Amino acid sequence: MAEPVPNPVLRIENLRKNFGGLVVTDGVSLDIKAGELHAVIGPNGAGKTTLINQISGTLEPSAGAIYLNGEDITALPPNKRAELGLARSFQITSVLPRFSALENVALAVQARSGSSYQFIGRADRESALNDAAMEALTEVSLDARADVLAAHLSHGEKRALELAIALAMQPKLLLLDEPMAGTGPEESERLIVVLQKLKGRFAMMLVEHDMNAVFALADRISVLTYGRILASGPPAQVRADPAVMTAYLGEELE
Amino acid sequence: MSFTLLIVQTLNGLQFGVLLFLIAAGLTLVFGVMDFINLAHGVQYMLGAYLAVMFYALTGNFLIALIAALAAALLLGLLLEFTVFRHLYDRDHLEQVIATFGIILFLNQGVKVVWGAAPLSLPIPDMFSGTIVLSPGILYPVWRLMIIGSGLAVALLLYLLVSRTRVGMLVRAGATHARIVSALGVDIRRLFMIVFGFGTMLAAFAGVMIAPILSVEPGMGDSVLILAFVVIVIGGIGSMRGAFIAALLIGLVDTLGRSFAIDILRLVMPPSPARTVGPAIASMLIYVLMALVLYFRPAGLFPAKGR
Amino acid sequence: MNKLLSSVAAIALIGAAGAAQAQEKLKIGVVTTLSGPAAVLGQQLRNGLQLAIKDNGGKLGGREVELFVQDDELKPDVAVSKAKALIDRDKVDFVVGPIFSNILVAIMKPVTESGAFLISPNAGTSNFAGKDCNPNFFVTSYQNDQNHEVMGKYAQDAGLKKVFIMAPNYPAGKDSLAGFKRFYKGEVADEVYVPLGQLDYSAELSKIAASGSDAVFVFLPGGMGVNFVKQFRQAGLADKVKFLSAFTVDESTLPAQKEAALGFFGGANWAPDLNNAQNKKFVAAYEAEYNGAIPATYAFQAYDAGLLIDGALKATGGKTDNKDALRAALAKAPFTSLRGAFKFNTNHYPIQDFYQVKVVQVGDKFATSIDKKVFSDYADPHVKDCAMK
Amino acid sequence: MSLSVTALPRARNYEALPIAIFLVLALAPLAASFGAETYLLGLFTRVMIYGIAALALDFICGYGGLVSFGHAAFVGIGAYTAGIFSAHGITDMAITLPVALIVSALFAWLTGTVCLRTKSVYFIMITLAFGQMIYFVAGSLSPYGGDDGMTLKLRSTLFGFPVLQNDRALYYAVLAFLLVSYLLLRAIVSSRFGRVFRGARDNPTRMATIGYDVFRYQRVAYVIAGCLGGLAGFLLANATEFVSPSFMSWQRSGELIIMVLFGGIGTLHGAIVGAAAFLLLEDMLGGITENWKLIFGPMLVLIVLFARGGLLGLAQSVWERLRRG
Repeated sequence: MAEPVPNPVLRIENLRKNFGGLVVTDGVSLDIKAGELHAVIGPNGAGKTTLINQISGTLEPSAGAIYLNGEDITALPPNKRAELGLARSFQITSVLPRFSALENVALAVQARSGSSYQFIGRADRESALNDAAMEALTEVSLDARADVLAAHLSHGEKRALELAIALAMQPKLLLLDEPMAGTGPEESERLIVVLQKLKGRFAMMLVEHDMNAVFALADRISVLTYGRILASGPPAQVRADPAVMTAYLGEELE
Repeated sequence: MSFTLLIVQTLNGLQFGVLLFLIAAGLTLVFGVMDFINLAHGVQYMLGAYLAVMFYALTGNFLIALIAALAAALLLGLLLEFTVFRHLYDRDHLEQVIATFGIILFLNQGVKVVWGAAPLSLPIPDMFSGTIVLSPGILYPVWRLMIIGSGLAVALLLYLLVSRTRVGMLVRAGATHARIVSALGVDIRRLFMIVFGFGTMLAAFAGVMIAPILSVEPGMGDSVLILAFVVIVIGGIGSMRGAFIAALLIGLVDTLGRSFAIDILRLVMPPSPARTVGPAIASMLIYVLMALVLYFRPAGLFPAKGR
Repeated sequence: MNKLLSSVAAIALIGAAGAAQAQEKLKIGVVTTLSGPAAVLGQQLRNGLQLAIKDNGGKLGGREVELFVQDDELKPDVAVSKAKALIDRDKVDFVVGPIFSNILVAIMKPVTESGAFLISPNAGTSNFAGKDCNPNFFVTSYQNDQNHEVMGKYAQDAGLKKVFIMAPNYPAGKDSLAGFKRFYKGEVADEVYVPLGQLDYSAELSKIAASGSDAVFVFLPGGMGVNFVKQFRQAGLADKVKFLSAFTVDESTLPAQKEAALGFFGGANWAPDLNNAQNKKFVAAYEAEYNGAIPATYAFQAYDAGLLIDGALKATGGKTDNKDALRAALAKAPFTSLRGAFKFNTNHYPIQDFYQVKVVQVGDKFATSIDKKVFSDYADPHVKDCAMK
Repeated sequence: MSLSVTALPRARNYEALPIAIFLVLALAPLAASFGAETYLLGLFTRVMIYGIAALALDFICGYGGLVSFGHAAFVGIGAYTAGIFSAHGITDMAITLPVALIVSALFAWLTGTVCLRTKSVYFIMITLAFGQMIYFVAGSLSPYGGDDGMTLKLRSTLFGFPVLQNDRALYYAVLAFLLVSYLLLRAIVSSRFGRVFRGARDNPTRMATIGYDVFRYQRVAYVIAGCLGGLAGFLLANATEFVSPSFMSWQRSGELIIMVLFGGIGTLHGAIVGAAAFLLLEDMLGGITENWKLIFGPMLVLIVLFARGGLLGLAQSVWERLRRG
């Protein structure tokens, strides 16, 4: 296993989750440094989304602990974790379909700027919120589609929108759950460029099947099979790991 | 509050619970498999009772009336399914509620126009009309035992159908993963019709069985409908086992609550206020029970997985 | 449907008679319950009044009648709205109704404050007989407690030792049991209040059986009574425990209760077989008009309400504009009631005879039958609280 | 279960229609004075009162996805507060109205805390449960008429003046309350708070991961709706001068849902149209035949099957078809 990193943004200790008799997360420990992009790969059913759900707080772990910037967040609800700087995108696109792209992002800005218990005054006319939201949309090249309802965006645009929402939260850690899933090659290429641009600004955990993206972006890679970490390290080291070769990567890389 | 009285009341609660189960079973099936809130389910119960009264008047034979009523109720149910309900399956719950509420208004009034507003009745078949002696001086009507027996038999039959047959397998799968079932190439429309028809017959059967005890009148399905919803929500929507247990629970709590609430309150307050407060508390009990269950288990006692 | 037709027929009849005379029509509003399970009572009320008008050749007090029937849906606020419609839109001089006490309480203010007369052919609460008595309010039925008092008196006179009493948990139910106990001084095995609209009495029946009572007294109107009577019979109690009741076995519920109610007792101010020529004619006419249904007290009291209006208007020469004269005429009760002797007390509630009635079979139908007179010229006790003299 | 996304931007008639509705309501008494004034005033007062209750329900239901089957409970609580005070001779609405609102708010806060733990149908049923409980409580209040209900001796006063005694004054007071409720809810819906509340309906998980405690926002909205329900009840007690447990039966809660859907859910002014349509139809059809439910029932079915978006939706599609020729 990798060396413990001093002051990691995220530290997971011996995380365990079982549904009845089925163990989905089996003693996972993992660190993410500031500014690092840490990719988690593994075959379908390895427990990657379950892991992300536990980190973001939509799923309660059975045992183990999760620390964000040294603070134990294991028992916090998702909204508290978000307040502490944790943002995520979903594997199955999760935006607000009845809101415009701009409003989707503006809501994320609103969460971080002032009280939301304001009952009068039109939120959609608050320029401070809209400007910041527009900025995030521009970063993912969605500014031209700001006024389109999220439900009417293309699949790739929705993935970009998710990213913009996460950006607007000015996260300390961003969890990306298969951002390339279901997008065409061109859109994937564009998303890789966007992520490359963002790299270094905050820590990221990337769960992805698209190996081109993973090897183009990751600083470190952890391989997850059957809920356990099989190997962890820089891309070159993981690529060379014989256990990984046989278990998973081999066929796919050849 | 003697021991025999407790036994009699427990039997009464059981009988009420079994009746609720017959109605709730269809409701939870239709809801669980088709994701369809059918408020008109209570009307099927009422129609069963009215049809039985009508066929009994024509034939004078309870068994024939029962069978004919079930067949006619099934036909009417399928007619409704064909003309209205099937267009509602992919609508949201609110729209289903309103449309089926419209059906209730129509059929309640329709029944009044056809059969009159006055309550009607169905006699108990002669061979079951007596009472049996539970203990000296305490009699119990045979017909109520018949209801308990037939209800339990139906429950057993349902259990076998759901756990042992292919349709049952699809129903179970449908309750948890409706999309997957339709992806398997199953004719979902036919499955829905079977499930719906079956639910209708169960409700009608409950109506026929209770008609000799309760008056048959317009709107008789409304209060039962609400209770059936309470049952399936406590049990967990789509769960047959949940519906069965919740129905018995509600039946017992309601019956025992009604008969002993005042006596229990009398222990802590004077008889006169106890008589006033007692019935109110007794009526509230099942709702309190539901609120408690949902507070601790927001998806009912036996939540269907994947929902 | 036949009811709709008959009301159309009645209107047609009124129209035919109207051609002869050009006098303005007398407008009468009816507030009654025509939806829900209680509709059967409301229909009896409406039918009784319509029959009274028909028997008078479409006229009351010499004036043609235009009837406005409103369904109160047993919702007090709907009733208030419909009563206001009758007063204000239809400009009625009389409102006849309702069946239920809670509706009466709700419509009393809007109707009587407008100057119209409210004639109740059924509901007669104690407050309006006593401290809240109202000069524009007349009752052709009874004070609500009285039928229960009849049964209490009977139970006392018959020397019953132990009686189990039961009523729905609402004000009329409490009045009912209080009325029974006013005259019955023996042991009360238990006093039970059930929720209004309860259908299954299994719990209570077991209690009755266990209590070892000589008799039960129940007040369970409408469908409640149908269920209770059937279940009482099924539980095998009918042969052991005497069945006393009020508003529980009558001609509105007997078609469903049938044999199950045979021999059961009720308290009433009238029965279809009350022996006078006018009453016999009424019962026969009602049966002929409404599909062979036997009239219940609701119908006869509404018929009497029609006769009351007729008599009072004859006394005023058909005029309704002088309210004081009309009120004085109404208070004299200038008509021959189907029940025989009848007059108004100072609170405008009746002074009349009361009977114990018994369920009998008449051909293939069932009806109540006069068994024994219990009170003569009986007045309610609340009149002492009424300021009207 | 498709989202009716297309129904959103209808900016043009968004303004014209509410203005028209309130104009009609403001002028209705003038028309009524030509005949049957008290009756028509009374009927329209009832329309507006149920309009307030329906507005509140549309707010949580149409914008927040919280289908409450116990909303009549709040109407009952408001009505009973007015009634009980009146029975003790206190009629000044400077006291009674705030109390009615506070009691409604408390009830909403407490029950909301429990109800909002559940979702969809479970939410529908648990709100029903609380509605039924409060219904039975009202029926057992024998000093206040029990199941029969009781008559109010006097309508509410303001600082000792009988400001609502006149039917016309009551009418305009109710109209003012309706207007204020409507404007308030419109403001809330588009405010920061309203945006969060609406977002919570679309995707509660997403809202939580952005950093919103969805439950708390929903509970505040539930309290707002409860208060407005209480206001409607308070006014209903004054209008009918009567309170009764039947104000809070589950059938009434169902009727409120019908009103909301009837007019067009998620539009606010649709709720007012729905309340008017429902009550006027009830009145008119009831005048035609006692079997009016034979007509009304199928109408509901037809509205659902063929007029998505309620009467407003129907009107809009007819209008658009006409414009296109």
